[in-house]
Amino acid sequence: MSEITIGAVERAVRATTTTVLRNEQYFSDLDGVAGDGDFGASLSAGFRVVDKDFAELDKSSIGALLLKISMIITRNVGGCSGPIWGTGFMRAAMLSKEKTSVTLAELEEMLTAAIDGIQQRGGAKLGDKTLLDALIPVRDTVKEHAASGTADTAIVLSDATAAAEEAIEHTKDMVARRGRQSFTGDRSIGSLDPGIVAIATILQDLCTEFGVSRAAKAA
Amino acid sequence: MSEITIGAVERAVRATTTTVLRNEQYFSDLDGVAGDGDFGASLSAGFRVVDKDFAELDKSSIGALLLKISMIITRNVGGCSGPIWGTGFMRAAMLSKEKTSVTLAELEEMLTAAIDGIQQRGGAKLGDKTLLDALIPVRDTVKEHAASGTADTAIVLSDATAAAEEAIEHTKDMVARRGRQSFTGDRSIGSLDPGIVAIATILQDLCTEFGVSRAAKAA
Amino acid sequence: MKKFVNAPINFVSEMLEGLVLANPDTLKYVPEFNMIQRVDRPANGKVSIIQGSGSGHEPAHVMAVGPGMLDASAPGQVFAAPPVDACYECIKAMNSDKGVLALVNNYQGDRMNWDMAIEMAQAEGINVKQFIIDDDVAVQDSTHTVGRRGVAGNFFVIKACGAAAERGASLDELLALCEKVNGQVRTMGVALTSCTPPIKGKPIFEIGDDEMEVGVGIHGEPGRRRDKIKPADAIVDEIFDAVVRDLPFQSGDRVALMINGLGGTPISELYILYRRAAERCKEAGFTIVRNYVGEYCTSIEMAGASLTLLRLDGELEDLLAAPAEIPIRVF
Amino acid sequence: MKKFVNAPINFVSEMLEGLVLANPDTLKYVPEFNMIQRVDRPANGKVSIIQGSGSGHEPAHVMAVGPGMLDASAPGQVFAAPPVDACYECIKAMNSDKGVLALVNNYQGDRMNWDMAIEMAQAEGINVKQFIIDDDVAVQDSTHTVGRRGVAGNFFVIKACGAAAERGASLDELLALCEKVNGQVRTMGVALTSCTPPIKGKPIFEIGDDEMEVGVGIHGEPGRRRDKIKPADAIVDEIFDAVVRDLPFQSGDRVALMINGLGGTPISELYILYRRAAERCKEAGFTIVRNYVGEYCTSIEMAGASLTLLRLDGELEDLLAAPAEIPIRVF
Ligand SMILES: Nc1ncnc2c1ncn2[C@@H]1O[C@H](COP(=O)(O)OP(=O)(O)O)[C@@H](O)[C@H]1O
Ligand SMILES: Nc1ncnc2c1ncn2[C@@H]1O[C@H](COP(=O)(O)OP(=O)(O)O)[C@@H](O)[C@H]1O
Ligand SMILES: [Mg+2]
Ligand SMILES: [Mg+2]
Ligand SMILES: [Mg+2]
Ligand SMILES: [Mg+2]
Repeated sequence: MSEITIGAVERAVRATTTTVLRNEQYFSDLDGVAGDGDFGASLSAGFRVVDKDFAELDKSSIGALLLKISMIITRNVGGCSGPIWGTGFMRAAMLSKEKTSVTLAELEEMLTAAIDGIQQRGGAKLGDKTLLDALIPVRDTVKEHAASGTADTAIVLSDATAAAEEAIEHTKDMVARRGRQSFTGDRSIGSLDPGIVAIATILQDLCTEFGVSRAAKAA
Repeated sequence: MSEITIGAVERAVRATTTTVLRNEQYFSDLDGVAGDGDFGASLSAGFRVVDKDFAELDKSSIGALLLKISMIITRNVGGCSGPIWGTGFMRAAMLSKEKTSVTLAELEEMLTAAIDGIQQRGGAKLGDKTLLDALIPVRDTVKEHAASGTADTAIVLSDATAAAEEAIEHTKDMVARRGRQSFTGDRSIGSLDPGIVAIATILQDLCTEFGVSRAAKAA
Repeated sequence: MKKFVNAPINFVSEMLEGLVLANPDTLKYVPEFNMIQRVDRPANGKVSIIQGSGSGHEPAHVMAVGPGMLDASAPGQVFAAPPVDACYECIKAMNSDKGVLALVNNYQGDRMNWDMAIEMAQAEGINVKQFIIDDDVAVQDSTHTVGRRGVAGNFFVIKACGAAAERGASLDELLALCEKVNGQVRTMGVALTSCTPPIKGKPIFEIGDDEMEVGVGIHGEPGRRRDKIKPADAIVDEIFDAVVRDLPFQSGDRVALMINGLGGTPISELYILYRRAAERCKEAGFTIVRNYVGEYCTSIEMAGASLTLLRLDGELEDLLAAPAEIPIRVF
Repeated sequence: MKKFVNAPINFVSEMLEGLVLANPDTLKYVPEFNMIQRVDRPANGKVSIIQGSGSGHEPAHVMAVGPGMLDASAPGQVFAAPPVDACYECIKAMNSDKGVLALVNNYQGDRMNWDMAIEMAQAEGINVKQFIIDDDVAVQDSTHTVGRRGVAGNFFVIKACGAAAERGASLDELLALCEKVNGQVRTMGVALTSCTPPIKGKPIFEIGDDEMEVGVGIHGEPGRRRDKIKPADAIVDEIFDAVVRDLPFQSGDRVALMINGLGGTPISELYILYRRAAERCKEAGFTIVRNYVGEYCTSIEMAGASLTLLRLDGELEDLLAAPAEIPIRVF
């Protein structure tokens, strides 16, 4: 199956919610190293509502669900994360409005739309040490698999997760250029970007949720 | 000689000034244990002026000199120490107005006048853990020697010093009932009263100044 | 020591220099006696109101000199009462045909210096009287001390007397007014941290990271007890109860409620405390006629707060509502 | 954590509840959007002025709602910009026939949330514009950040716009005024201690007992450098020079001078800083037309201060002198 169904999106949203809430303190602590220590609290303020309201959310299409998530985030999340995550979910929703399943190619378009939206919103580029440094390689991985016609989404998820994980280490010694971290300038060198870690952690937990083995990569 | 001359009083005032200024930090630190840590600074604010202006002070009589000291203190010393020390010197001055020397009996009267003045001013009694707990035994010692007709003032000074020293240990485990220390209630138990220590330290240094041996007592 | 300070010994004089530089048209500084006075006082036909206590409680008391408040102030060193001569010169400088009222906070040092100064001034025929403020309910057993401390309630005595004096009250009328305000005002404070007088250079007391001092004095004097830090509401509940029980305040009372910051606590937290205190007033049946949230009487940079309740009547409500000005500009 | 707080997550909402309890006649609190507004706003015939930034800077910005100042404020969590919806609802609630002006401090989070909210409101036909405030000279190399931070100079933009709006200025006139004030105001701060957002529960940064952070941001962002604490006058000299050089201010300038406390520094020390700053102004040939000493824009309980200079002209002097009120009562 190279289609992602609304059912899978629902499971992914729930798993993401669990990941965000469980890591609230950890994400905030990461943000505390070079930023202002509120990333976990901010993101959780949104996903706590997602969690509470999940049963009532419109699940008539992938786009409808993602739009709701976007609205909950814009309503409840402040700081940089509200506009960034809200814009990302919103743009992905626009491309999946009436759909109850999407192809890998369509998923890649949704990710690209999200990335473009985030870039327009916050002006960050690849290498600015933001969550874009995880999202862009993830999108590129999906794109490759869509082009090569990979049939097993498990492989796609596994590779995407690896791409996000690599971003953590890859950006560690970069200077943050956006958000609160950017004011610390050189002092941000050596610290992990909490947004990148969050993307990687979410993907890792999605692997667990969908029973995707990552043994090969870990070796 | 059982007379104390104006020359001796001058030397005593200079020695006291040196003692106070040299122990500024120590006296403040002592006050910091159960009080507000300003005793050394307060007292020094007065004796620094005594030191600077000493050459010009009226030394026509013991009383004239002590009155000047009193005025310098009331002008420059705040907190409890200003009124306490200012009143003490003032009362002693009143009884030695025109005198260029005083007998031991007269010295005892001056001390008694100072003690009475301080008690009227601040309402403290013996046992309230204030400098009166040093001054009163010192006065009593002088009184005994005056009564028994001791000729050598060195012995008087040595015994008076011993009386003040005893007051330090004697009052250590009492509860302070006056000044800032009194608010700490039971927490003042075990701490030394800075006013008592100051009186004892001044007397010790007067012994040195006048070459009074204290070996006998120390043994 | 985490302070903006040059030579610690000059802390007070430099603060006062800054204060007059910021208020050149209205205040005068007399460095010989560390005195700050209104340029247009004394004025005959009005009792002069003065106060001089230790510094370190700003805006009390030296930043309370202004129309409808104090006419002059003679602050001492940080936490030290002003010397006798400073008090005496302040009285003399503010002498008016209607007399001078010295508002003295109940501390041994303040009292002794003002006693002597007032005796000296009276001996010269100056019509000066003093009133002793002692609103701190934390001090329970006062048989062995000079009694209760004067703390943030001090503001209300100044404000009421300042207004009444501007309206021409006599010295005796003002003394009666002091009696009334002081008789109906009660305060208790809590410290979360210690404070460091610049000359001492070290904190007045040690306190654990998770501890608070309930009933602290404004010089860091110990309070009723040391305890673990509790939630804000629980802290308010305790000091509110202590304050209410002491007078006691009663259902139906009209009150002024003050949450006073001790210097290091941000105003955000003071409003969190106010929230609970206002709830408690409502439950207790008190009507809050006026409220005050901010810094009125501090302990240098101590993190902490105090709660003050004043029982009002028509006269006091009127006096508290009268216009007044202090030299701290907001706009 | 040495704070008066109940559940840290409720820090901001409880502060706002306290604020309206203390100002029941003049302020309204809309908990859904954490909004504080004047009860008598919006009013047609007057541009509404609003601001919403992270909390923890009180009295900025939520305690600047009042006549001649802000009409409403939508504060976020401590140090976090308010969510898009809060900004949007605040715009909508304050919509008036003359339009709405959002004063936005230059931080990535504030800008993104306000950008989105303004797009949404404009799409609905609301006449809203924004102005970005960035007065912090500490940020020198801004090519890699979103630029300079908006700090205490913010007060002057609010005050000038607030006064002009009361006098009937149009939205475009106000934007020009913002441009002028922001173009002529410069600030730099120094921290002696860190600060602790209640939810984080730990200090934003570590700093040695004898260290200061020169050029600190109001969220504890690092400044130009870490140094040993210097005497107060030397600290003033450094930040004064940095501020003056940046515009640059010139001999003959008429200025407003602000010494702003960052939350944990007592007002006594602010006057010590003011003293030196006033001396430096005199030496530099600046005339201090208005001065401000106190807390205007804080970093929770950080010990520290900032110095702001604003170059004045007749128009600004007039606007700064206009009456204004904020919900923090002194009397
Ligand atoms: N301009 C931006 N574009 C994309 N992501 C950003 C941008 N600014 C910040 N981020 C991401 O947001 C994270 C911080 O989020 P958060 O702590 O909520 O924001 P704030 O900086 O306002 O406190 C960073 O780790 C980074 O990954
Ligand atoms: N009422 C009093 N009578 C006599 N001595 C007193 C009295 N109160 C305080 N003292 C003495 O003064 C000392 C403290 O002086 P100081 O620190 O200058 O005063 P303060 O308590 O105002 O800070 C005490 O150690 C005590 O010996
Ligand atoms: Mg953050
Ligand atoms: Mg003392
Ligand atoms: Mg003292
Ligand atoms: Mg933030």
